[in-house]
Amino acid sequence: MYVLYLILYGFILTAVLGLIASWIDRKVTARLQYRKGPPFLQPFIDIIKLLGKETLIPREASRATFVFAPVLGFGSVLIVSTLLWANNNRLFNSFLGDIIVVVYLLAIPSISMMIGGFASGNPLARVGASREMKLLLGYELPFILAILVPIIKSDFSLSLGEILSVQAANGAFAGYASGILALIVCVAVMQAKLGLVPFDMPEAETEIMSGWMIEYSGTGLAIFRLMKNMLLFTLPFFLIILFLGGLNLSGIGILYSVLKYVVLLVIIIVIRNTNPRLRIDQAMRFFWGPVTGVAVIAVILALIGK
Amino acid sequence: MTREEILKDLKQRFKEDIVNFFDKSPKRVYMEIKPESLVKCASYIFKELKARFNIASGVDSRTAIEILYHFSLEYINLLVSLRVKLNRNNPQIDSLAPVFKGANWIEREIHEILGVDFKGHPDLRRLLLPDEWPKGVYPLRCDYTEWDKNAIRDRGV
Amino acid sequence: MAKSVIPIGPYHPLQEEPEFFTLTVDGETVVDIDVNIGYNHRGIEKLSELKTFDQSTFVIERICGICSTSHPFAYTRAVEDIIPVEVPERAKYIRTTIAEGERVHSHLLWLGLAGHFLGYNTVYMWVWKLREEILDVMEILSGNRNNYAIFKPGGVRRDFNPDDIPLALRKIDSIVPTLNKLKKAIIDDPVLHARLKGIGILTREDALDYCALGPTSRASGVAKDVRKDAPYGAYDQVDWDMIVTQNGDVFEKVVVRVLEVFESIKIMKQCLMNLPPGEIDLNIKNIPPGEGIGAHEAPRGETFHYVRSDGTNRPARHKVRAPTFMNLPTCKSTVIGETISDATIILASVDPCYCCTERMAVRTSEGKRIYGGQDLIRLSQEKTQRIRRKMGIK
Amino acid sequence: MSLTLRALLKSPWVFHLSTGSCNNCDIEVLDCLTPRFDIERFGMLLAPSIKHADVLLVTGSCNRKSAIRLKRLYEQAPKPCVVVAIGECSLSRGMFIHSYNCPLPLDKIIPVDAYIPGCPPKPEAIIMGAVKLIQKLKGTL
Repeated sequence: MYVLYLILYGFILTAVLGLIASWIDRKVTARLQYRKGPPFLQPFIDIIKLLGKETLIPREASRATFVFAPVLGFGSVLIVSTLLWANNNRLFNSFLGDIIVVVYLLAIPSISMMIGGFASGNPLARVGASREMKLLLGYELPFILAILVPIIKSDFSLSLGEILSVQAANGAFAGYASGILALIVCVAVMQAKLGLVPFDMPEAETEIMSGWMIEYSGTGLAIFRLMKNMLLFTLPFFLIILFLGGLNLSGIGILYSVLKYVVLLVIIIVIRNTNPRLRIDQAMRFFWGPVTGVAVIAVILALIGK
Repeated sequence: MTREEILKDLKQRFKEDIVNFFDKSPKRVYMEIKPESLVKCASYIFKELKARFNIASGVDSRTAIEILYHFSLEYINLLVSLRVKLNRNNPQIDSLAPVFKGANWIEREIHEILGVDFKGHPDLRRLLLPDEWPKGVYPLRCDYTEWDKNAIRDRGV
Repeated sequence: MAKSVIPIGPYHPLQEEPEFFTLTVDGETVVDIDVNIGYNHRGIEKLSELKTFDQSTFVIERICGICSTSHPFAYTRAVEDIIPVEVPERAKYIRTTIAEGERVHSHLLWLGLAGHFLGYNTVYMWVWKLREEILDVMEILSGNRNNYAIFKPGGVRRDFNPDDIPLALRKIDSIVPTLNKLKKAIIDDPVLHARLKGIGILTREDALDYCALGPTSRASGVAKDVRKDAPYGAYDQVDWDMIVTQNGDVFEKVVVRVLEVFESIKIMKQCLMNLPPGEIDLNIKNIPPGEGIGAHEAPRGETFHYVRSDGTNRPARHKVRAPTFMNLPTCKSTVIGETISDATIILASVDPCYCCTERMAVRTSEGKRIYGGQDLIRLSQEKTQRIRRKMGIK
Repeated sequence: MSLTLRALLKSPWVFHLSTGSCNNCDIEVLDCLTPRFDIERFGMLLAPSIKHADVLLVTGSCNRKSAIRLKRLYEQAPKPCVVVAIGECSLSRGMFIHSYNCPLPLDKIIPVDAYIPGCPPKPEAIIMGAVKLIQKLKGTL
């Protein structure tokens, strides 16, 4: 049963939705730039093509780690998405502290990128990986602070199921001032976690030639891309569960769910297309300064019940 | 200062160094000087007359290797070219790179394509030619012939 | 923290051309830089000696695709300086129009690429969309998108078709509103301010010491422009301003280039509207022995050509000095002390054009290999065969 | 035709290599990405690293210094990988054939699958060349 869930929801549904989201991203970007954009199935074709290509492992790379890194990241995203779907669909009673598990698992894709970058033995990949590490240090603090808000709101419950049922009873947390502030913080963090402009310095293609990804080819690259595309669905999904009351997959509710997701996606795309890339020190300052400040305010507001 | 004053000043100041003075047109002046007084003349023109160093061009004229240092004086719209003639067998001259940084790269270039030795240049490495290019073959000398037997040149001019 | 060496290039998406920078970095801060060029060296100075004076124009045009009028302009002026002659008025106006059109498209090209370097792809796409319009104007006027092939010693090769001029003027006018919008969008963008202000400062003293040229030096307060200092073509007969700013950081260089686009459009429009009638070519037959120097303010700075003739129909020596040759060494004073992320945009801010610079170091930084070249080729061929079989291609 | 080959033809990622060109072809290649021509509608993307590329677009006259690099990069590209020569220079070295620094034409250094002539070829011509290459690989040309 759980295995079926893992494959059906955790992998296939998430991957398909993620790939469609990445197509929407590319298409909307193209339209913003007065271009026509890629055909609908393009992200699927890209993945299939990459799976069929030769995988080169650089001689200086540490072989096992280099191969293992994409699998690690992919696996963690798979588990996260399964957990989220399971909670969203009330498949089983969620265990206490699954929100902590999700937060930790969401850090693993970044760590897998670092491992992959450092393992490939390329100086540019090393720079990319070290930037990823700095970025991770930057955004983790405001992210956790922002996630405290729904926890506080749902009476210090550490389970996703509890958070969802509180929201089902009292309305989504985004309706409160604290919820809105925390959501804004989370959107900024999401941009960084997804590695999109203005926080794409780990893979800045014009500076360090796609950074940590530089040495990956063929299957490794395909898994990394699939992982990123799945994250493009999983991260907004996590935010929807925390702040917007989850996805309702029955009847007319499905339209409302799609709307929630598309709004978040469009915010991501618009931010990405109207900003230049920041420097890593500017990004760190941004996350530790204003973003953490807003997150702290959100937590205080949540504590006094706003 | 006007054009006449500057030219008179130059003639006066470098009386011993000038071999030949050619006032070609209102905008162009060619001054042939002795190789050993190059640094003196060039620093005077660059620093005191506030000229801009355009470039140096090296020419292999079969009898000698000439290097022309072009300076432009924008405020009177005049281009002064200092010409030095070097011995073809052992071309050597003092480097201008310590005087102003603009001369650094061009001296490296002349060094590799004409084989002129710039004494006192801080960093006389190869600039343009590939690493496997043989020593002592200078492509812009007029007696240059192809050293690479593998090169394919299969089309007429 | 240990210092490490970051290679940029030679094949790097930073620029469309190959170049190789070795950045020595301490963490993210650049402590030393070495430039290794020569990947574009084609020996044009030697080639030019093999061609006749007329044929050389075409070789010179292919020194660089972006500067494909600057080099012929300077070269033809050098040849005319040998004789010496003045070209007819109409030819001067035609030359000026083409040269300014090239400046517009070159600056827009750089602006787009600068957006691309900053990860701001929207700017890149928008600017290049605008650039297509200018290329259309050039195609209307000269018949070609890039290599206009319109210069020859003593005049120009083709005349403008009088019917095309109103069309070209209309097209130029239609660009201006979009350009204005773009100017506002770029100059007022707060994130661009944060990224570009105060980085890569080239002081006035350094600009003079390195003999920097063009927008690179004009952004540092050096008011030098060949078009004003030693007027040629129609530049003394049209009304335009030299753009000079004082700070010398990357942002000022962007500003100088954006504002120069407007000046160039002004010059183009005046030239097209006041095109004098008359001859376009002097039909120069013989070039006497002598030396000539020609200079032209290319989009990146002064292009300088020295031509020597020995009385035959071929140049005895042809020296080409492109602006990047003088501008690129300034990176020593601008890049050191900045971070790697800024290094790319600073290196790009001189608008480097290696094709020009190298007219005419393979370091094994990518690791030592155990196979010889032949072995590698064999291995790679075998692998290709295997995969081809797997994929069902014969 | 297998699935992977079909996918490859639908999503060729290009890597652009300049081996001593006059920059014009390179600009026209970049121009193909921009709004008027937009090759992304055929699924083509400009790959940031050679390891991600399926098509090498080579421009320029292969001078001595970059020819070595070119060869090494070709070895690094994951196969299957096709090579397209763009512009007169990379076809036959054009007017640089007598230059002392351009000893060999491109197809004597690495195998070339398609040639796009022109100085520079217009973006339309480059797109046409890519389409013909795909047809050739499909076997319909």
